Amino acid sequence: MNSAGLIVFDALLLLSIVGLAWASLATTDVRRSIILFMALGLVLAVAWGRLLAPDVALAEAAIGAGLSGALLLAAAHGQPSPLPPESTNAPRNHGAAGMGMVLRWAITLLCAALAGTLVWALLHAFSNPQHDMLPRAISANLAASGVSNPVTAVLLNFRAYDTLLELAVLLTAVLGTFALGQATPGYRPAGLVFDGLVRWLVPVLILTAGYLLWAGAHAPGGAFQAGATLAAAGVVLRLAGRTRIGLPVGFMLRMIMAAGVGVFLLVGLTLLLLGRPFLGYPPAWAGSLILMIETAAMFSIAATLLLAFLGGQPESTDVNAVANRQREEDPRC
Amino acid sequence: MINILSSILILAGVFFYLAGSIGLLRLPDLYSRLHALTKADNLGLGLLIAGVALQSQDLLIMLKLLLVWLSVLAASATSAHLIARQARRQETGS
Amino acid sequence: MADTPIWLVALPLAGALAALLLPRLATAAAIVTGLLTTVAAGVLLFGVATQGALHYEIGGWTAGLGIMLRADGLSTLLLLMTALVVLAASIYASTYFRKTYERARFWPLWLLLWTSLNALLLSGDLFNIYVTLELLGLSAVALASLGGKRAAVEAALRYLLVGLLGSMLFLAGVGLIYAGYGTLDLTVLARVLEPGPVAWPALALMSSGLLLKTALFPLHFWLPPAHASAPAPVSAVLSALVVKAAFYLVLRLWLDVFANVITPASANLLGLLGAGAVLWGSWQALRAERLKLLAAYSTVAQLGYLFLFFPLLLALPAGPDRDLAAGGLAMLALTHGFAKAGLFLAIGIIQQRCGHDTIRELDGTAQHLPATTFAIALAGVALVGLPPSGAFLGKWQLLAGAVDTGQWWWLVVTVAGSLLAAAYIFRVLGHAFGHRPYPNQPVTVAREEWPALLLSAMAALVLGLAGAPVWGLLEIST
Amino acid sequence: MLTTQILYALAGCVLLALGVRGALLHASVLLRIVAINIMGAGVFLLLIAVAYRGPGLAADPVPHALVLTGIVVAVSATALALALARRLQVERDDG
Repeated sequence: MNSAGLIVFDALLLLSIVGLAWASLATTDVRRSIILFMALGLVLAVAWGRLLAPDVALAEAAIGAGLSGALLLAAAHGQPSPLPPESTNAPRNHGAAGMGMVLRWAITLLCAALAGTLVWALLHAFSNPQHDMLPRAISANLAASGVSNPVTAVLLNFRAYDTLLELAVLLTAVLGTFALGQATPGYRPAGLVFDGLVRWLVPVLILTAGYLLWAGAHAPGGAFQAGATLAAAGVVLRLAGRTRIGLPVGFMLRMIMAAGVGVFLLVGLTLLLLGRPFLGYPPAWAGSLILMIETAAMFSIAATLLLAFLGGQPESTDVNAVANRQREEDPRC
Repeated sequence: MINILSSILILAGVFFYLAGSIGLLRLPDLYSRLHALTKADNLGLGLLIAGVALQSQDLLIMLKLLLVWLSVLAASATSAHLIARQARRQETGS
Repeated sequence: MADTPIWLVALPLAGALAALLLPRLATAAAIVTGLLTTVAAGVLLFGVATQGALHYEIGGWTAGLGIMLRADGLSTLLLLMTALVVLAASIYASTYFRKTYERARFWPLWLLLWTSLNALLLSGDLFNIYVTLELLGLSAVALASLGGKRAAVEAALRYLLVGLLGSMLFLAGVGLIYAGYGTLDLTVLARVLEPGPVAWPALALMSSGLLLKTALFPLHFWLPPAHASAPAPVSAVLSALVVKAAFYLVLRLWLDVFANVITPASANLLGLLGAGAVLWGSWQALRAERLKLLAAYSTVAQLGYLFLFFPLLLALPAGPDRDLAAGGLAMLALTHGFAKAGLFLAIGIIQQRCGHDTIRELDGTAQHLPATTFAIALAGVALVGLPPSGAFLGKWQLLAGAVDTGQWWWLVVTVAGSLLAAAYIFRVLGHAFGHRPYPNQPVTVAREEWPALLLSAMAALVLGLAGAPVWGLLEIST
Repeated sequence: MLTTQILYALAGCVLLALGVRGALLHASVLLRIVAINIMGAGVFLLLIAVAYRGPGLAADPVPHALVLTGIVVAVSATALALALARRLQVERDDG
């Protein structure tokens, strides 16, 4: 494409990004806002592709647009549609409404100032020659990292510690949702047409997840994209009204949830005990160790995201679940 | 020659997209909108993909593009069906 | 020895997984983990005291390419305080949560919270700090919601949304720094940052995110409901450690990484907000009807004192006076950590034994729960800043700094805040020692009451006497 | 200076500011969560724009990795927030 065409493309893309964000935030109808947000995610995925970030594009399409949207829509499921406009139309006396208007304008001005300052700072940052010390250090050490996709090298080798903590964040979030209640009941069974799609789509998704995991070493892809795709397969099954969506219960479920962080930590500590730095893979082993960690991470991520979609602990014979409804005994004074 | 052919295909695809979008905005009720959208989009995408495939001249890429088209066909057909059925249910109040 | 920093993160994380996989053994796993982590914190302190600041390159990659952990005097002291407070609260929590399913939920999140605190205090990389902040925020919110009542869930949700807003602002600042300087490593940044249109907005963004998280007046609105409706051991850690972790980052950024970027005006602004926090927080604590709410507002006020140090530290020339003031700041933070944790644990005991924590109905508590009341009194000594508590030393340095730099108005704020603190503490004690005859027998349950007593005693007695070693350690910086 | 980089970074700033505004002004919890996600998208856009080095040149992989981490963290936080919101709804319906 020539540069004039590219500029038109950029302009359209940017306009739709800002326009969708604006529209998603301007409405008070929750469902409308969520769907516009999902559309924003898809357009953003195109933008990531445009900015030569294919790994991010895959993750955004699978997680940002897909799963976040699915989570939000599932949460909006219980709400009446369309939501009655809140607070803005609520009856109020004039003084409070005046205060509200002042506050709204103050916040709007503040946000405009925030954007202005950021733009100003960025223009200064971009006017200097770009720093390429770090990218150069990465390509110099890429051979020793065990993978040839630099993004995977950063995620699972150079900055593997970030990724370990990130998996812990994911685990924390799902443990938090467990503490808040039971999984939502399933959806009604799918009709013939949808069921037909599910039968064909789920195996394709699982296959795609496997491919993404393996490809991550040398091409865009990796555990997160693969895990999200696998979770998407579960979400589709769930939407089609299946009760069994590939998740075990009880101990096995907890094993899968813990696997990502667990394998990561185990590898790190084993290396530490062998006299190497924490997560300092020997170059000869790095590729296999990274694949091992990524495989465990993929299953954890898939299970975690799926559990988040269910909105709590799936029904089981666990002590936790049975006792869940019991309230605390009264104080003893 | 190939360039001209693929340009014609892509332009035709764009035309169908345009028609579909106009239909989505202008048609009166949900069913006819769905009709405009899915038919036009599927055909539009098909033509677009055919045009792009001609440009690539690599069998593997052509196959991938075909797969994209088939997946979109399946997904949009199913979702159109689901939307229509849900609308129907709400109408009949069951 | 050199590996100790990473063990401080790995141990609680491993403990969290063990508690998750073996719910029936979760309490035992947590206590064992707690002891091991505390030993590791002690070893780290010893190492830093004898060999100076420690650096640990994760994965063996040099800083910048990889992530570096760093432990200096201040972070080590905070790590040890974290370990002691969490360990004491863990022992208390092992009796607080009585049901298996409660424990199965609580312990993994609790240990994840500890992991995040240690990781945050050790982190030497801006983006890694963002990840630890999110881990801290999410685990804290999940724990705060364990109360399960509507008020707790509502407060936890607001806490989460505010926290997310804060961490996104922080991340925007991180992005700006990366755009301008091409690195995320704190040590490198401290060398290359210069005042200008990139560093100022970046610092402003990161600081406003952190100030939201550390609940500096007037951004404190989310704190009292969240801290007051969480289970007692969680409240203790939220008030004593979690808000302080965000404060530690502000301190790190302002005095260390961005030291040559900040301006006196911005430091004065922080001081002003701190003064607002001291006065408003203390006033609200005085008016609070429930003990837990009182303790939560007192946290708002006590954090305010810490911010009063910023204008002083900026005005003092580098040298012994400045070091003394910085030590006073650390001492105040440490004392508040121990005292507030002790106070919340003691309140938890009262709440469980009496079924309420309404201040007006505390009459007779001193007869009913003598040891717990003593713990509250000790914590009160530290919160007011009476000698020999560590807070006395801290406030003394605050006053000395205010006099030295001629900023007498901070002196007024400090004195007024301390008087208000005395008032709200004596209000509680006055009710507790009330003369209404109390029919029940006095109760002492060692396992419940020791943690609160030890923490309060640490704040009121030990820290004040351990001033010299603390100041010595603080001089070790990276 | 690369025009592309600047344009996308500007869009990122706009998204960030819009998100902050939405997060502060919306009354509905779900809309606030959407707003915070849009804010995050703005920050990610900024980071990816910083990484861009021009057509045909390999982009800086570090911001890409950071954004991948950020996306997962954001979806975790969203999940927890939604679970809290749902529980709150249940408590409201009960009470």
